[in-house]
Amino acid sequence: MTTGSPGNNTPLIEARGLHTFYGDSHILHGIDITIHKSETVSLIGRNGMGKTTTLRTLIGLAPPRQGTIKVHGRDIKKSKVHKIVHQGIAYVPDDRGIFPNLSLYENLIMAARSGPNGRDDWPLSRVLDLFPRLKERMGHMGNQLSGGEQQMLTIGRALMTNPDLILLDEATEGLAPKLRKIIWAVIKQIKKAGIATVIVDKDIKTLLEISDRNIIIEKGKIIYDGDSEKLIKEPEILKKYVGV
Amino acid sequence: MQKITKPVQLFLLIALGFALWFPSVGDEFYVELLINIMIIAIFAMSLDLLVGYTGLVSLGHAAFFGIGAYGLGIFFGEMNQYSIWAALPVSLILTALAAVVIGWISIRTSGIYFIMLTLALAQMFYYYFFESKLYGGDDGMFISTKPDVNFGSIQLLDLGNEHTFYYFTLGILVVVFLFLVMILRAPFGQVITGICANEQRVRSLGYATQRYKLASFVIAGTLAGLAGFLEAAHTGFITPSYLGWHESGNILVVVILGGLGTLYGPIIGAVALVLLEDFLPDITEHWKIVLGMIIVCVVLFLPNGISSLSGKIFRIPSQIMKTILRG
Amino acid sequence: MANMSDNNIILRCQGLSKSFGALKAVNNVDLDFESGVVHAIIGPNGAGKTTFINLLSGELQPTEGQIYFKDHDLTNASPNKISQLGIGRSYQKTNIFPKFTCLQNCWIASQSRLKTSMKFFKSAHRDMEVMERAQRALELTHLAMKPEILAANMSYGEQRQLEIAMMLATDPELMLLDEPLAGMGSEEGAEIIELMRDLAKTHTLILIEHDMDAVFAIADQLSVMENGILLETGTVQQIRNSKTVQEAYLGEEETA
Amino acid sequence: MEFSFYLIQLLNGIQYGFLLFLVASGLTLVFGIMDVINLAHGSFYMIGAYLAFWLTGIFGSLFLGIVLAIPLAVALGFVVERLAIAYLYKKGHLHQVLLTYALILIFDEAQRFLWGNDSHGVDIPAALSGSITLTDIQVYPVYRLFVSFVCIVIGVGMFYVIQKTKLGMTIRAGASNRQMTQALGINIERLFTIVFSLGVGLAAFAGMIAAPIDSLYPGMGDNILIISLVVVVIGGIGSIKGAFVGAMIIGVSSIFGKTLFPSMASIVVYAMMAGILIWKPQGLFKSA
Repeated sequence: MTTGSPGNNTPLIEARGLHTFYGDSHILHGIDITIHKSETVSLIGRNGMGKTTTLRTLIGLAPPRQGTIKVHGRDIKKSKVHKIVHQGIAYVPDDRGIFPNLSLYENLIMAARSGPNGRDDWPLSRVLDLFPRLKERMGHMGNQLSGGEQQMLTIGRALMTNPDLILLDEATEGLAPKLRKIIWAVIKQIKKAGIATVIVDKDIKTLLEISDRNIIIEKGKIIYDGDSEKLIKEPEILKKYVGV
Repeated sequence: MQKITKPVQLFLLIALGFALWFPSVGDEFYVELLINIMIIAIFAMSLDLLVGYTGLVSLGHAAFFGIGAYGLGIFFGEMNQYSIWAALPVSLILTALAAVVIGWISIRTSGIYFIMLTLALAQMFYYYFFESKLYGGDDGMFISTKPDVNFGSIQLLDLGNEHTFYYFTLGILVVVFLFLVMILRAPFGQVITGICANEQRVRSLGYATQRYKLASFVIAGTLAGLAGFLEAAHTGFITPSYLGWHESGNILVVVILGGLGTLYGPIIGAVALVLLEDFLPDITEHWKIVLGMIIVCVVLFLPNGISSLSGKIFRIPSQIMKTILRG
Repeated sequence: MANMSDNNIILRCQGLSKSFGALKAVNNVDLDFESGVVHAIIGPNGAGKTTFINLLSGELQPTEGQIYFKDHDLTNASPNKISQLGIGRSYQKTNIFPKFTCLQNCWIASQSRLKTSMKFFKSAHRDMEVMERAQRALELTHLAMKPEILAANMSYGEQRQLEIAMMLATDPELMLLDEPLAGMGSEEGAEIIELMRDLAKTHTLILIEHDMDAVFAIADQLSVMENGILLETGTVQQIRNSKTVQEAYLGEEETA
Repeated sequence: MEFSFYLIQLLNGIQYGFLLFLVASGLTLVFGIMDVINLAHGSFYMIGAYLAFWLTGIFGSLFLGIVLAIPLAVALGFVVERLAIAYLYKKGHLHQVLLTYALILIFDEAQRFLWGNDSHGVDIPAALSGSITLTDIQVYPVYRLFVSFVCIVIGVGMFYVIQKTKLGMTIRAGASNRQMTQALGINIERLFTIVFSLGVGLAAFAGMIAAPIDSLYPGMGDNILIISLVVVVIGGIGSIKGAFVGAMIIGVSSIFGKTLFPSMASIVVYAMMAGILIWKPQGLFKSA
C-alpha cells in the first residue's frame, strides 16, 4: 500500500454518485463526496437524512447499489469492509460499538495495527496520554464503562489503527458538557496531528469552528458543500435545512 | 394472511380435479403414492402454520405425527372393530395434550433455543416409545384393522377399500386447507402473522402473544396428529421412527421445498419430495446423497421454494402477452 | 399503593431505576404526571429518556422503584397488560409491520381492543367496530387516502405518521410518544405537532422530543433528564429560567 | 453395590462429559460467534471416528492415525465452510437448519458408501490398554483416564487461546458485535472459517479418541449431535463455560441414568434439560 506517499495529490476518498438502499428504502440519492488529506469535514443535516448512511457507505458497511468510491485513488466498491479499513479509515459509530465482553484494554488492542504506510504514530501510551481517564480503568469490562468512557474508548480504539481518516458519528451526543469539551479538544488534537476527519454532530456551532469544510445533506442528497467561512456568512442556509 | 392469487386458485382447482379423477384411471401403486403424498401434505401444512405464519421454527413436529399414530395403535390397534368417532378424537386429544406440554415449555424461549427445545422434547417422546417395552419398542406395533365410519348402524365409508381411503384422505386434506385459510383470515390469523413479523410490537399493542403462540402450536400439533392418525390407519403399522428427528427434518424440507407461508407450497413440496424418494432409489443405492444435494441447492438457489418458481413461471406468459399486446 | 386520589395524578413513578450492568440508565426518578397535561421529557441522547419510556410501557422491567397508573400497580406488568390498561406508545425507531398494508397495520392495533382475538371462524375484516377505529386513526393522521399501500412502500414521514396511527388505533387514554418528530421535515413535523395539540385536548401525553421549538409549543410541563437523573421538573417558563438546566442542557442547545 | 462402583460410574460420567465438552464447545462457538446452527456437527464426530478407524487400519497405530486424521478433518471443515456454511451467515435459522440437515444426509450416506453398514471397533493402543485396580473386583481402564487427560489439556489450551490471545479477543469481539469487528479491520470471514474449521477439528478429534471406547456405526453422529445440542442449550448458547458445565451435568447424569433407570436412560437427559430451561430459559450461563 504505497498510494499514500507524500506529495501525491490524490484525495483520500473520492466518491461519486452513491445510491444506497436499506432493503427497499432508498436512502442516498446520488451523493458525491471528496475528502482530502488532513481535512476536517463536517456532515450536517437533520435526523434521518442520510448522514450515518453516508459514513456507513464510505466504510463499506452499507455498500452502495450505484456509484464509485475511490480510496487513495483505488476503486473499493467491491472490497470487503476490512480491506477498506486497512486503507487507513477508522469508524467511530454513533452507538460506540464497544465490545461489552472485552476489557477496556482488550477493546483497545484487539485491532491495533500500523497505518497503511507502516506508520506507528499512535502506540498505546500516546492514546492513554490523550485520555488519562482510560488508564485507570484498563481492567474493566466494556459494559462497566460510563458513556463518556465508552466514547473515549471508541475514539482511542480508532486511533490505535493509525488511520489517515476517522469517521466520527455523533461523538459528543449524550455526554455531559464537561465531557463534550474533552471530546472536542481531542478532535482538535486529532486535526492537529494531520488526520482527516468527517464529523457528524448536532453541535453546529463547534462544527463550524473546527471544520475546514461543511457538507449539508437533505433527504439523501448533498445540497451544500463549501468551506466554513462561507457557510457562516449564509445563516439562512443553516436555518432552512438544519433549523438552527 | 396474503391473498391466494387467481392463478394459484386456478392451479389448486386443476390439481383437485386431477386428484378426483386420478383413481379411476391410475395404477394402484400410484393411488397408494398419492395417499402418501396427501398425508405428508397435511402434515406439512400444519408445520407451515407454525413456521411460515407464526415464525416458530420447530424441529420436533414429528412428535405429534407419531403421537397421533400411536394414539390409534395403543388404544385400538388390537381391536377387530372400532369406530373412527372414538379413535380419531382419542388421537387428536392425545396430540393436543402433548402439544400443550411441549408448547408451554418451548414458547418461553425463542430463536435457536426454541428450535433446540422442540427437537429435544420430541426426542424424549421418541426414546419413550423406542425404549418402552409396552408399545413394541423399536419393533413398532401393528394395527389389525381400519376404523369403521358409521352413522348409527349405517356404514358411511368402507376405509378398507383403497379408493375410499383415497377420497377420505383427499377430503380431509381439503378440509384442513380450508380450515387453515379460515383461521388465518380470522382475528387469530391476524395476530399470529403479526407475531411472525414483529412479536415485540404485537405485545406492545396489547396482545398476550404467548397465548397466541401456544394456540398456534397446539393447532399445528393436533393437525400433525391427524396426519399421523391417517398414516397409521393407512399403513396399519407404527414405528418409533415416526417421531424421530429425521422425520421432523424431512417435513421441514417439504415445507421449504414447496414454499414457506403459502399453505399450498407444502402440498407442492409433498408431491416433490415423495416423488423424489420414489424415483431416486431406482437410480442409485446411495440416493440420499443426491437428495441431500438437491436440498442444498434449493436452500442456496431457491430459498423461497418451488412455489416461488411457479410465480415466476406464471409471470412469463403474462409478460409475453403484454409484449404481444403492446407490439 | 400510592395515594393518588387527592389530586389529578394519572401516572406516578417512585424511585424508579434501571441498570444495565454497571450503567445506571435511569437513576432514582420520582415523577408524577397529571391527567390531561402534555408532559415533555427532554435531555441529551443517552440521558435515559427512551429507557424511561420503556419502563413505563413495560418493555423493560425496573431494577428498583414502582410505577402506578390510576389504581393499578404497573411495576413489572407486561407490555400487553399496560397497553390494555389504556397506555399507548409510539417508537423513536419506526416500528411498523412493513409487509402489511397501511390499513392492516392499524387494523391489528385496533383489533387488540376486542375482548379476545382468539377468534378462528369469522373473517377479521368483517368486524365493523374494529374497522371504524382503524380508519379513524388513519384519518387523524392524514393517511386515510391510501389504506391499501404496503407500509414498506410509504415515505419516511408517512411511516412516522403510521407509527402514531397504530397507537391511536388502540384508543389509549395516556400516550407515550418517543420522539414523534424524529427525522421529519418541517412540514410533516408541523402536521404531527398539530395532531398532538388536538390529542392533548382529550388525552394525557408524555413526550420525548429533541426539537425544542416543538416542545415549547405544545408542552405544559417539562422534565429534564441527564445521565439517568431527573434534573428538574416544571412549567416551560420555569425550565427556561432554571440555572441548572441551562448549564446542563439548554444553554448548549440554544446558543448552538 | 458399593462405593467403588459409584466411583467408577462417576469417572465414566466425567470422562463422557469431557468428550461431550469437546464436541459441544465447537458447536457453541459456531452458534455464539457465527450465529449458525450446525446440525452437521455430529457428522464430523462420526467422520473423525471413521477416519481414525480407517487410518489406524492402514498404519497399525491409533496415534499415527489420529495425527494424520486431524488435518484431514480440519481441511474438510474448511471446505464445507467455504462451499456451504459461508452462504448461511445472512440467512435465517430455518435455512441453516435445512442446509446442515441436508449435509447430514450426505455425510451419513457417504459413510455407508465408504465403510458400509457394519459396526466397527478400534483397538485400544497397547501402551494404554492396562487397568488400574480400585478394589479386588473393580478396575478402571487406563485409556479412559487418558481420554480425560487429553480433554483437559485441550480444554485448558482452548481457554488460553480464547482468553489470552489476540485471536481469542477477535473471536469474542466477533461474537458480540460482528459489524464493529469488521469496521475495525478484522477479516470476519476468515475468522469464521478459522472458528468453524477448529470446531470441526474438535468434534472430529473427539470422535477419534472415542473410537476405541465407542463402537462405530452408521448414523452415530445423530446421537452425539442431539446430546451436544442439549449440552449447549443447558449451558447457554455461546458460552464455553456453559458448555463445560452442561457437558459434565449431562455426562454424569446420563451414565448414572443408564445404571439406575436402564429402561428410561435416554429420557433422563431430556427431562433434565427441560427442567433447567423451565428454570432458566436462556441456559445456565447466558453469554454476554
